[in-house]
Amino acid sequence: MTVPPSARGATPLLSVRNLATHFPVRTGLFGRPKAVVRAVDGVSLDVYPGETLGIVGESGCGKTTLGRSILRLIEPTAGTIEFDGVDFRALRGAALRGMRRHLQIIFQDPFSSLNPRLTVGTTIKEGLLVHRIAEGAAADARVAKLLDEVGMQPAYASRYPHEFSGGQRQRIGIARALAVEPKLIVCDEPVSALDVSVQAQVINLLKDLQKSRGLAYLFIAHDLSVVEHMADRVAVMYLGRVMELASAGDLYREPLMPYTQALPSAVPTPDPERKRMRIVLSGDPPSPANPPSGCVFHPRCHHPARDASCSVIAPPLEEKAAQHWCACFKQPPTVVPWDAQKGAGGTHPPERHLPVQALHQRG
Amino acid sequence: MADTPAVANLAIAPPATVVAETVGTTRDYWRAIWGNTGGKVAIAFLSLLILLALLASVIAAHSPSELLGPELTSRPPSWAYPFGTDVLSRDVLTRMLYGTRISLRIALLAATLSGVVGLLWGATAGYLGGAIDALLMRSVDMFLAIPRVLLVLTVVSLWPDLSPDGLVLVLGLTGWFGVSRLARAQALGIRHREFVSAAHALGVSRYRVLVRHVVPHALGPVLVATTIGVGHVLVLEAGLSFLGLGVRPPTPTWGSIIADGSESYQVTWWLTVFPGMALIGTSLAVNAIAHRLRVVIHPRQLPGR
Amino acid sequence: MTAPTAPSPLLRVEHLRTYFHTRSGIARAVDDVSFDVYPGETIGVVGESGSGKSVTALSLLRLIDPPGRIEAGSRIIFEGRDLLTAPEEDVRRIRGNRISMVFQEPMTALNPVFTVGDQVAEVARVHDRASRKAAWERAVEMLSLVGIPSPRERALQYPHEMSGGMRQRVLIAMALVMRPALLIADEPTTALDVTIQAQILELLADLQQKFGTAIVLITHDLGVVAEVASRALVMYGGQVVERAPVRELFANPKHPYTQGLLRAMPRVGQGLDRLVTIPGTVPAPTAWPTGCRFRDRCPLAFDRCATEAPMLPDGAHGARCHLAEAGTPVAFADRA
Amino acid sequence: MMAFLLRRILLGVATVFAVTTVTFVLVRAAPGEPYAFLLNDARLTPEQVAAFRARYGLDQPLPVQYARYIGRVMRGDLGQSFVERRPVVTVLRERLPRTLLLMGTAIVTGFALGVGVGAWQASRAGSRRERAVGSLTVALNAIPDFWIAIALLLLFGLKLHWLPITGMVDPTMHDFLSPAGKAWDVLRHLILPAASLVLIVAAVVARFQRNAVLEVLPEDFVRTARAKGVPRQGVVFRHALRNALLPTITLFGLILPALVGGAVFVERIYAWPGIGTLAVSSISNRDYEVVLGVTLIASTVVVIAGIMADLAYAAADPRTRHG
Repeated sequence: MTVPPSARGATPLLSVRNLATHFPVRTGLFGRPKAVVRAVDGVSLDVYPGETLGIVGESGCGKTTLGRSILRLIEPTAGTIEFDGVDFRALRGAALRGMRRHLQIIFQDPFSSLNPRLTVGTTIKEGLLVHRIAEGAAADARVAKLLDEVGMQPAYASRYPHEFSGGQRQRIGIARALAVEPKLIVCDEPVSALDVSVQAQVINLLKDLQKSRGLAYLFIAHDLSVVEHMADRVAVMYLGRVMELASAGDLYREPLMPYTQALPSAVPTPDPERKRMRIVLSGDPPSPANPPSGCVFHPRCHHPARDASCSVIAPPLEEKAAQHWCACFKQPPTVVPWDAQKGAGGTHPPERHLPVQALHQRG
Repeated sequence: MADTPAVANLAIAPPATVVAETVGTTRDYWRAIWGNTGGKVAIAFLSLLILLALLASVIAAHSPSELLGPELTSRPPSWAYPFGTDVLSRDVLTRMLYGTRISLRIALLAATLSGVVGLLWGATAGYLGGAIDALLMRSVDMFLAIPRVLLVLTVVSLWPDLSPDGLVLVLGLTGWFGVSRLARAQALGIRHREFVSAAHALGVSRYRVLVRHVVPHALGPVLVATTIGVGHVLVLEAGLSFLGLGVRPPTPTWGSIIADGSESYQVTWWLTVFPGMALIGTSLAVNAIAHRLRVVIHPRQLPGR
Repeated sequence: MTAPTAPSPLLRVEHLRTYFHTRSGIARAVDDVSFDVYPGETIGVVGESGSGKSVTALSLLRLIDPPGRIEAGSRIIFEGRDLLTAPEEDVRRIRGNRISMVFQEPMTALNPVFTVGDQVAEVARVHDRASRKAAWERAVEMLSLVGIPSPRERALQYPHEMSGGMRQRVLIAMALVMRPALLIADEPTTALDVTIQAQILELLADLQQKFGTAIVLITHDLGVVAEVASRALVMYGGQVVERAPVRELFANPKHPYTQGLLRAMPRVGQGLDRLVTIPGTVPAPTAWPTGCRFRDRCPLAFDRCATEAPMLPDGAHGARCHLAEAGTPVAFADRA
Repeated sequence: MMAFLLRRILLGVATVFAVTTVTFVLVRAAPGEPYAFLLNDARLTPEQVAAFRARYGLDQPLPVQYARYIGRVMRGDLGQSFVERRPVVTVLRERLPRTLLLMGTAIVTGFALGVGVGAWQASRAGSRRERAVGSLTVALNAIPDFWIAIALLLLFGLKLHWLPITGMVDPTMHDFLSPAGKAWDVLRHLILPAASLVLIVAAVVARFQRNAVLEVLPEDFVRTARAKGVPRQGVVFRHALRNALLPTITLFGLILPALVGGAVFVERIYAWPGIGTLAVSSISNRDYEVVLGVTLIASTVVVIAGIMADLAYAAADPRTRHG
């Protein structure tokens, strides 16, 4: 898959810079925050019109918080969000509510994402009424059309969510988001709660809608194969930071960040014939309340040049190849000079490390 | 008490399609009550009671404060006076009929008042959160620390000439603290549910989210608590009257009839037993209905019942 | 992983039926499931939600609660005796001792108010009547065996102080205290991240080598089966629809459902624009279709599928499909 | 933990302070002047009335009165009882231990009984005997506390003559008894009033505990315990009950205010010379200072019990123990 031309040089639809969302952990006297969980810690990314930017990472890496912070469902602590040329973080009250119709969200849990007390029709109609897009019979007609568009019978509008399966509920959630005709949809793990056979239906639906409506997606998932299938470009998150960002093809062909290299090798594939060379990461991801110093990944890293400097210098996200960004100064080229690394206790100079090429060979 | 909403655990149960999930519409609640023998009996009992109360002036053979004469003091139940007469020679059945009127009225109105105040207070606190939540709920904590009986007794002692409607106000305004905690817990519980986030993402205003999503969710548990509250107020009012501090005599209530016999339990047992039975029966019926209503909210809590 | 060479199976399940008698009808969650497990092998049971795979697992240890019931005519023969006719007390002695289980949710499967050491030690206390001290020593030893660093200190911790991966290791330690002949693992890695899943799968394989335990691995993930199992059962609608050696299953799936599942999974490097989908959803277990339960969703279904229920033939590789004997045509074509 | 405790105590102090304010507001908001019934006495000269008002600060503006009142309460001066002509604090000090004896007995016995019955019910849920016990607890919940007290009094006191029904001691014999005899005398008087309260507490606790255990039984960790071969008794009483006891601890804090209410009626019916009887008699006598003192002391007891319950919970639940 190649990066669509629009993604190069075009103006981004969404532009996020140095976004941070910190949660206080209240334990102190009088409820004063004692510690801070840095759920999202300085994330910058762009989403271009009509493209899909995938966000992958393990649980606790901050990908869900990132999605909600961008929509300001959780108020970010710092950073800027520019949407369609508007400073989204500066909006208040009615202006903010008016802008919201352009950025929608689809959730992971098909059970908690629909109000069990409202009929499907009422749920889908809410956005239409709030933004005065349609009222009365026109609104009902819109609902019928939306249901049809997501592959459900228009007659289902009068039913309640509990009468539907997980996959169908997910379609209803998509229809609710589409109702206000957004330009961007944050898809927060939209298929991870679904069975494989249903998952494929929803993925295809999302792709079809993107084509017919020119939607941009911020597609958050933990499943690498789903993200690779959906996304044009992929950002890999670890402990609240973006560690690598590249086109899906580049990322899977030539992952540069040691963490990204380990991820696909850990995914079991339905192919017993494949010879595997697996990088099993030891230990658990650290807590975002107490992240390691320097490179947050260094305690689990398998890069041969890993040394003491990794626990001192925080690696910048730098462009290693065209449109391929990675946060690892042991992977050349790097802007962190060797002298600086040595000064921080470095003993191994950067060297190119690509252990995964072997992984993709069939035996 | 401490009603934490249970999340249906379907780990061993068959798939969700089999376990009927109730929406919590009026029909669901009605079906829960009426679709069960206990519920039917309770509804029938309460309906009969309300009917008798409404028709008290038609059915009763005497007037509630009519003295039947010295020879008819403290008579045990007989055909002429099925519930006997009291120490002042008044017909107990008549007094009970009129007492039903006043006891039920106070209980229903006061419990409803508590339900409404508690729902609004708690749902607002839970949904808005932050400093407002802290302020609203700390004040509730404070009131909860004063035993309700003492609070009511204090107020009643300070306003000695309280009308029945005044009593409704006192009982209602001292009964909503628990309800507000319940409503707040519900509001907190759904504040972070994804459909509320979806509504925010759609640009729905906070007020509209509160009214359309939060309050309806708190309604079920509040309804149950209010129903239980009817029983509590009924018993509390009877207790006040028993102490001679409730509705002023000679207006009869179930509690005051018991109080009339409190100097001679052993002899005038009917003055204790009949109003007591009426109290217990009503209280049981109300609790049975509350119990059935709970089934709608926590379908899992009552296996096999 | 050893091939099933031993002549007599460790576990033989025959015509297992587990029904849930609910108000809205009888849910036939498991309906006529038969399979064998040989000593030391790993058998994978794959299926989507509602396929009956987890109920099968619980039935093996008779852990089905009302309204669920294992129906008459079912047989579960373990080491020569039928667990379904044995007294409850005897089955209890087998649980956690000869057959043990590891569950899906490491977050909730441990009791929050006891230390993990206490919970592992309980197994030895229950089955070996070990002294408090001896049981504790064994617990520490087991925790170290499953790769928990500084086990003596970790044994004193409560579950909430551990990560998901560590808790799953504790559950595995608990399951292996008595060196069971059979381990039933119900989605042991579903709740874990991929990097942790890889650790746990590797651990299970290591321990199997060490103890020679047979494993029934229940999962929804065909990838996991491909990596660890030697034989596989595919379940759909409460029935086994295909049984095959793993290599056979992936190289030459016979049942249209298996074919559909394999093609519906997105794979890294596949480069398809659209995924192949299986239309529709799993029907409710109270209302399976007549005949073949997959026929509503099957592109190859024909008249006979509605009237006559297909049977699962004997033999190493078989599918419950009328077309299977002749070799099923490809049911779900790639539409790349 | 220390921070939590400190915060909880501060909150408790604030609560008691607020209760003091509420009682002050209630008294001033009531119709007529405070102590009007005393001052309206025709025998009093205007000078005497003025002297009285000056003595009690009633001639001062409200904020001053409030400040003085708070200051007084903080020094532990709750005023004078007009009826007993003694400081309210002295009266309360004399009566509080008696009420605490009654309520303490009721709480300890009631919780022990309730937890036991509830756990047993959960382990036998649905059986005929369990349902019978369940109906009994439901019925007990519906019976007014004062009516239970009357019923026990009628049955065991007046009908069967097994136990004494008034007071805390035998008025004629008590002073001549040996220490053991004295204790026995108090115990005999304690049984019926305490039993009335025990029944109420036990019924509430049993219903709560039953549901709490039943709620825990479908949890995954209970299934784990079964799967590792723990016998049924061990599953219910070790694994499930241990978890289900945690919410019961919070019930302790919640049930206490209701129990104080029950104690008012029970003490009154059995003429138990505690705080409850005092409350009722001082209300009838319009002895406001005593009424306010009782409310204040009862609230303080409730607040302290709430703090104790929270601490017990924090200590019992490993998830809150560290932090």
